[in-house]
Amino acid sequence: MKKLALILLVVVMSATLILSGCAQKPAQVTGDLAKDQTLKMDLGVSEPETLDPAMQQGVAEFNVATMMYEGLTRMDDKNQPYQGVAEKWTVSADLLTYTFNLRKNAKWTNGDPVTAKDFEWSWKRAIDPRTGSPYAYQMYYIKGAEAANTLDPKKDEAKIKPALDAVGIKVVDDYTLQVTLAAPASYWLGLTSFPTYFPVHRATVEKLGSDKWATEAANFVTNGPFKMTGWTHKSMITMEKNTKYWDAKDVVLKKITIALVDDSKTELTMWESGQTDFTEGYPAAEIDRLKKENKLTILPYLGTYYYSFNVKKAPFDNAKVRQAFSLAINRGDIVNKILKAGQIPALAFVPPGIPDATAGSDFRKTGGDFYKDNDLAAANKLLDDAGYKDRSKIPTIEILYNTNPNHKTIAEAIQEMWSKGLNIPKEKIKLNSQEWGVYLSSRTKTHDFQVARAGWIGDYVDPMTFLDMFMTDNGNNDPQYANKTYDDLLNAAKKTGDQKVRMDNMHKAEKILVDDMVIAPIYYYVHIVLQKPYVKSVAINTIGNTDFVHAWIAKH
Amino acid sequence: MMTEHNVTNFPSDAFQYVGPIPEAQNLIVRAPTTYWADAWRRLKKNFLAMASFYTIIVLLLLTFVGPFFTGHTYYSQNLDQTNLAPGQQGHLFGTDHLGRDELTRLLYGGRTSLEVGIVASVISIGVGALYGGISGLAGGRVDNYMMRVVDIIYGIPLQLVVILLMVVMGSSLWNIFIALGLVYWLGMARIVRGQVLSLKEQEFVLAARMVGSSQWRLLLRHLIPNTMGPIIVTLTLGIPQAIFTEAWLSFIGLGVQAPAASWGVMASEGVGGMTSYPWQTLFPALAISITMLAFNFLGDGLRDALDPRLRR
Amino acid sequence: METLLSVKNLKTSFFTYAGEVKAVDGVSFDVGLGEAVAVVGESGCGKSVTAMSIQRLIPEPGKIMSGEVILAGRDLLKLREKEMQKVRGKDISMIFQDPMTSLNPVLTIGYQLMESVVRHENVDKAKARQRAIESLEMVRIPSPEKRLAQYPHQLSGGMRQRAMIAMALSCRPKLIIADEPTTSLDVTIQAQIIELLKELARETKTSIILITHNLGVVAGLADRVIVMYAGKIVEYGPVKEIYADPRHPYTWGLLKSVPRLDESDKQRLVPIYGQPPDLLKPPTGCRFHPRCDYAMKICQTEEPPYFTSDCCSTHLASCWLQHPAAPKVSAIPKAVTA
Amino acid sequence: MARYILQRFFSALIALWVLITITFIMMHAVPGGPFATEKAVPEAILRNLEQKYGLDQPLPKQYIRYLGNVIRLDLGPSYKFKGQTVNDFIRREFPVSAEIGILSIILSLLVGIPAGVISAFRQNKWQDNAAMFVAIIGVSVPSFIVAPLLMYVLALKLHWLPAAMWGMTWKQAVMPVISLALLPLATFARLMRSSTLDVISQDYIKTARSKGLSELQVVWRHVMKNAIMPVVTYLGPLIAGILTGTFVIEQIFAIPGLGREYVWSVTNRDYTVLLGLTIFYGAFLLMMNLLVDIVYGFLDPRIQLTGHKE
Amino acid sequence: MSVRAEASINDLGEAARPGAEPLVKVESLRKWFPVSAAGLSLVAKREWVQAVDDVSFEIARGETLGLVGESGCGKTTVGRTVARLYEPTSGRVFFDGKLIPSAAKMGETRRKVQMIFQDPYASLNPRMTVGDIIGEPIDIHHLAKNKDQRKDRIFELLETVGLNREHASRFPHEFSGGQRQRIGVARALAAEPDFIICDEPISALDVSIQAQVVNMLQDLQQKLGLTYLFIAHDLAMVKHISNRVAVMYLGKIVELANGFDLYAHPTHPYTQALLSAIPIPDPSVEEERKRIILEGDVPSPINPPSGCHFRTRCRFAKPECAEKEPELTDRGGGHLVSCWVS
Repeated sequence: MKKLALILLVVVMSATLILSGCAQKPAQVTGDLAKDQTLKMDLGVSEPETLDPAMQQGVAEFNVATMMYEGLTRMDDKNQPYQGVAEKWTVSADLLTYTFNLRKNAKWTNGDPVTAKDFEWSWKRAIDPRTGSPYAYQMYYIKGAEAANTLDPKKDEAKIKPALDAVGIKVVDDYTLQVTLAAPASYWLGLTSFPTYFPVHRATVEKLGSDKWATEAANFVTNGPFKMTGWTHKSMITMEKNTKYWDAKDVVLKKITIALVDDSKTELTMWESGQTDFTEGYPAAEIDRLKKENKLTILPYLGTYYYSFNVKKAPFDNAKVRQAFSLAINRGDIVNKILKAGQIPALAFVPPGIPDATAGSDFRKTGGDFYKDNDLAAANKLLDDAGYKDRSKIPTIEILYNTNPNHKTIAEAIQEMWSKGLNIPKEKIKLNSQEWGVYLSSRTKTHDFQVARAGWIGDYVDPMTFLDMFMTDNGNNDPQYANKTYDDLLNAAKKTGDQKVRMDNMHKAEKILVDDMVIAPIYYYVHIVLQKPYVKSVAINTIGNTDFVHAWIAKH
Repeated sequence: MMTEHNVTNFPSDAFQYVGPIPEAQNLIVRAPTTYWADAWRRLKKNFLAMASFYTIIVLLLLTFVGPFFTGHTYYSQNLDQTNLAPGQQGHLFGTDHLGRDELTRLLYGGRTSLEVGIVASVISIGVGALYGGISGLAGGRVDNYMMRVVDIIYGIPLQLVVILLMVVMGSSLWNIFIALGLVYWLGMARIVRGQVLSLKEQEFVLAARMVGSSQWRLLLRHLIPNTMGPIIVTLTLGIPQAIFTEAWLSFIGLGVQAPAASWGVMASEGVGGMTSYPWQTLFPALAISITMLAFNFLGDGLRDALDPRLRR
Repeated sequence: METLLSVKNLKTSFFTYAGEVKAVDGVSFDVGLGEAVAVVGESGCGKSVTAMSIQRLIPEPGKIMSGEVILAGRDLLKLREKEMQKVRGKDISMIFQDPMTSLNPVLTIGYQLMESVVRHENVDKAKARQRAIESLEMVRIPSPEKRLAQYPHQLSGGMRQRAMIAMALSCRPKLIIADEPTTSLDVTIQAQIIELLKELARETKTSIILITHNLGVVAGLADRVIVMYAGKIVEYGPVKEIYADPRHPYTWGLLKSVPRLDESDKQRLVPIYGQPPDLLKPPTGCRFHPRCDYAMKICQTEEPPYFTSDCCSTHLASCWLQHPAAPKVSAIPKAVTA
Repeated sequence: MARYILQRFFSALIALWVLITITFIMMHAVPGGPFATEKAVPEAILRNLEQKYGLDQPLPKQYIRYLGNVIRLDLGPSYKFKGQTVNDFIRREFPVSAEIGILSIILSLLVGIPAGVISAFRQNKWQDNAAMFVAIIGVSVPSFIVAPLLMYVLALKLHWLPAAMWGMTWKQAVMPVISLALLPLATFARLMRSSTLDVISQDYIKTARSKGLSELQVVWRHVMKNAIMPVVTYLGPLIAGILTGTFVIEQIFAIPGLGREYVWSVTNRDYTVLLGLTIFYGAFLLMMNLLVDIVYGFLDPRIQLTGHKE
Repeated sequence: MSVRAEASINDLGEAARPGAEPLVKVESLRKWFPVSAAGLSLVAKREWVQAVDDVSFEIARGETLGLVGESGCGKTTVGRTVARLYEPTSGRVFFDGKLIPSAAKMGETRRKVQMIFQDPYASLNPRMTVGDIIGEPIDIHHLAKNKDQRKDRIFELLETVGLNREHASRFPHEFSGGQRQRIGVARALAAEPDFIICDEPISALDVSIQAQVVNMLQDLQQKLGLTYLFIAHDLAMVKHISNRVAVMYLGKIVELANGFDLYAHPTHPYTQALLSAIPIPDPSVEEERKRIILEGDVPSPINPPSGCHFRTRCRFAKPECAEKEPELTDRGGGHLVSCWVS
């Protein structure tokens, strides 16, 4: 998933935190330090697509940017934002206006101070449609941003400047920034810790050109805890501690070397042979052994792996058939006997780890499970009821998945489960693996599939990020599901700020979704990293973003 | 120098005239051998080639008949018996990550791999030999343009062609055949053309033209049969190449559709867990290597055997 | 005449899949100092194998089975390979049939000429070059310096064969074996080469073994003629004797089956019927008997010895017709009657 | 000679043009575009991106504009790696692929040619069988098995060599070069064997032997230069193929070369990169073939580059 | 005119008489082959091998015309162009009074003109049985009504050329050179031709076999009334088998005459040199003969010498020989010569 994952955003819900502007204490050094404070890691891609924060959209790029830059806030491993460049902030009573006070000791690597103007310019650059930021829609929370970004850069060129001027970003003075949102979005603050909201050095960008400035190590002027000292393209990036960083005293690592390797076997071999200390790459087949050898670090991950049924294609236009097929999946076996890395069988759609309305509660726990795993009796009955008592009458079913050994394994297992469990002739269930690009086109554009594998990692910590996908007009509604009650429930939830009403509506919506079995949830993801025991205090949140700012190497 | 013979004791009719013996003149002492019998005889002397020949026969037998005798099917899973080591629980070669019998899958996968090799080669004969033959026979401008086409296709990297084709057409065994066939005929076309160019000036071709043979008759009856040697050698060497390419395609994920297996699929699946379950890589890798060795040795042997220069 | 080379009872066989082919089966002859001996016969009669056996260059699967090849007192067949290499090119050199294929196409004429001089005479490059130029002059190649830098394909057929001869002469060998030296050449070029060989033989006093199937070429060049058939010598004698008074029906056939340019009327050719035998299983008795117009009963079983004639002891023929008891056959070729 | 090269150059240009056109069409026929993502992106943003790279224009227009750029030797920007151009990639990655390639070609020539010659001179003897056995193993074991195997043994188990990466120490070159050399090595050995067999049956070898040359002299002076021809012919496409990178090896050893780039560009629909590399490869191949023909002319004086018969 | 020459005209028989329609008539035949670089020739300049350049002759029904010359003189090209294996560059060929427009439009003539080839090893398809080789023209021209008739015809032809019917099922490589040449003859005869072009049919054979084939060809001519164009480089053999002999040099006929006449009175300096170069198997004759040794080699047919092609090697060459090409003119009694000096 890592390579495919694109958008990972966290929005923090707790209003109290926002208002107080308080933060978690960064992790402290709790043991003897190793002499050599160099962290050797690999990135899992052959090359970051870009290190211009405004242009980024992948996790690997985010992780590198998080070393080099710092936004108004940083995010800890519990998904809570804490002070970055902003020393403190206040929110207006209508929850629309945020005022940030920037710290005066924040510097760029060339010594220039980091000011509110830097943020204003950088954010508007991301919003400007001519920049072509693929992630600009994360700016849409700010008043006027969506209107400016959706202008046609060719036809409406003249309208762009006025539209940008109208965006709700205001520089009060060099160290005070005021932001006005389009609607109350209590979780917006967390976004300021992410790359799209990072400041970039205006003089550098303008000197070297908006497209070209972020391609060589020597060109970067950044404000984060580390600065890039070398970038051998497609091979290696080296970072060194930025001594001009305002909190340099709390940065323990002297150096980070990032190998640009994207082959999971190679990543594992490099890690096991000591060429790296930290990796997220490993072939699935080695999981069993790595777990036995205690080499895995398994972390929670906000995501669900599921199969989409195309409700417009037979036989899945029949809800009973969808239910039957979903119930016939033995999720326990997939998780325990195939994946074996602590994933959780999904008996609902929204994964655990999202707080419900009441403090300390969990949306999943409150909602509970909706069906029994591997319920073959019910499944067969449903299929009989659906008119397929004679199983040979079932149209041929094709499972679409993208070329990848893990997806293939699961598809093969499910094929066997359906065939055996539902007593369907083997040749009636086919597998169709497509190359990534073709698969995306089949699944999301042409909808040319019957069952397709899919996975969703939350954009932010709220059930909505999972549930609004299947609203009638949503661009992610691959099954082409259309249910007015479902839409109404979610629209109501979106409009209100009352958490209790929101959560209630979303629980109802989830039940509709699962009852209709538009999708067959399979398991909830976990995040697995391989880190040597002496690598400490790496902050990894539940959406997979990793921050090395306070990491340190213990004596070993 | 010779001494004079003693000539006293001859029978009286010793010097009786008998004249020449016509039968002795047309006596053919050596057993009549056809081109193929002769080649076969020379092939038989090549130990490696013969060993390879029998290996291929055994492989064919095993892959096409073997799966019926292992007591398992290539697809039946047992999730409680995954990744068993060879010999455990009655699985001679162990099981894979879904608890399927490795031996059965290996034999079944061999069928795929061999089919790929053979079908790709047959396509390459059908298209390549004919194309090359026509090009060579036509000669001149037609030949020039036809070969330019081959050059251009040759210039497109094999990887690109195959990947793009597979991406467009999706993965299936049938599409592998087409993809390989589209690419593999090139070499064959060049070889056949070269042969035809040199053959068509040979007198037996002129003779066929003298007696009024049509162009098709020339091509199919005179030219192509006489390039059979190089064609067969190219073919034998093309089979391992095709198996290789199929394995490579499987390795990058564009092979046969699951749960069908091929050696390439199995090797690429196994190679991920090489440290944990080395046998899952070892067996398919061995199978690929043995097959390729066998075809290569046989091809080399055939080249030697069919080489008219080496006829004695 | 002093004997330079003496071949005694030479037997060379090829071991094919079908069995042993006795390509040369007990051949004996001498070559005198400065003498030109022609070996005549059809293809497959063993004449080239005899030549290659003298040089000990029989390719696989051939093998010299027995005999002696005595060159100036040394039996070449008993030498070690290293010593034999010193004989080749130095004492005996060869001229092959097709100068196109027997010159290395990718090396210059100069390189190929100097090679054997450097190998055998321990001279420096300048000296070897000088020798190469001399050799080219001997074979009347114009502007030899220029030729040294040229490649074989840049020369014409006749020039190539001259270069080949120059190469053979470059170490001033005692014996030159010319294996069909003119067969692949046009008649006008053939004439040039034959004249050249004649002159060289006179000037350098080199002994020559000339292998050919063309009785015409032999007539002008050789001192003595050996006629071979099916791996054996069937007739052997001074050139004039052979043409004036051939004794073996095979020789008769060779002479009668070819039209003569100077024939005055259209006589029908007299062919030799049938094919030469497969040496895998040669006929018993006289090997020629199945094709012989004069075959007698004895010919089928008994191998004929070499008979000398009354006039001259140097003319031998292996034919029962020469036996006193045999009927007198008057199949005198027209060459004599005309 | 100049005329010949000019002529070859012209026909190469035509070939390249056809190559560009075919690749262009095939590429755009493939579903999925460079900006496709699993999560839906707002329409406006997609449009902004497409406008930025000119992908909103009709295909024929894009095609003409692309051809224009190619003529100016500008292979265009990468759609995926922002701010980097295909020219940058070639400039950076070709030397890397070329270095491994040249090293492995040298290795394979040094081993393959003597093996082939020895094989031929000992035809059907044990030396022949042994050399050919080794050679054929080279073509029989796929590199995607050899490479991980080498890595497993030499890096993970024995710790002799670093597992992957490139350019920091010579040790990193060992495994990729060996894995890459196996196939050409085997091919050279087999080509050399058959061409040597061919040459030693030629008349001029008889001539050389009759001059009294030792077997070694015969091989060195008379056999080699003639027998090397098929190797030279094969060398053209081989050099082009190997020097422009091989995907599997570069992928496994994380080598920043063109081969890895190439396959990456296909899966990511990075059109310009894919096209640019195809053109580069095609042009390189044509150039190598021309070079081979010229070298041929030097090796074999019979070949006239002007195409005339004498 | 010598007595011998008179006698030989009688040899020609009825059809050869002046005024009778010749079976084959060749007028100003030219065959040039392009020499050009491979590839799409945008810049290449074309050059031509002038293999046959302005050749004319006639062959009467039942006659044998011999064509001699050294390798590369174009004699084989003449044969193949007359047979329409090559399309002529220019010039006309008449067969039995009819103009042959092109190879595609030969019709019956394709069958009536046959060829015997030089190399007995290369001229038979090694993958076909002897029966199929001989049967091919029968199949193509539908000369047999059914399988039995076809088989009988094949047996008959085999016996005609002195082979056994058992040989029909064998493959060419089982035969010796002479036997193969017989198979080649049988194949030509299977088409029931009138005219056979013998392209060096004996030069690859051993001397003892040559006579067998030559005698057979002569017998067949007698029996079937065939007409031959006999191409060879062996002047003695050509003279032996032919009624008239044409001598070619560098794409042109330099002399054409009755065989005995040509030997007795060679007129062209090239013919004289050619005759003197041929060895005679008689040491006493050889000792006395004086050879005319031609210096140098045949020039390239790409750029043949101007004027008379032979002048560069001619003993008698005069300046005017370089200026204008000599024409083939009748020097009396049908003895045609193309030379300025003689």
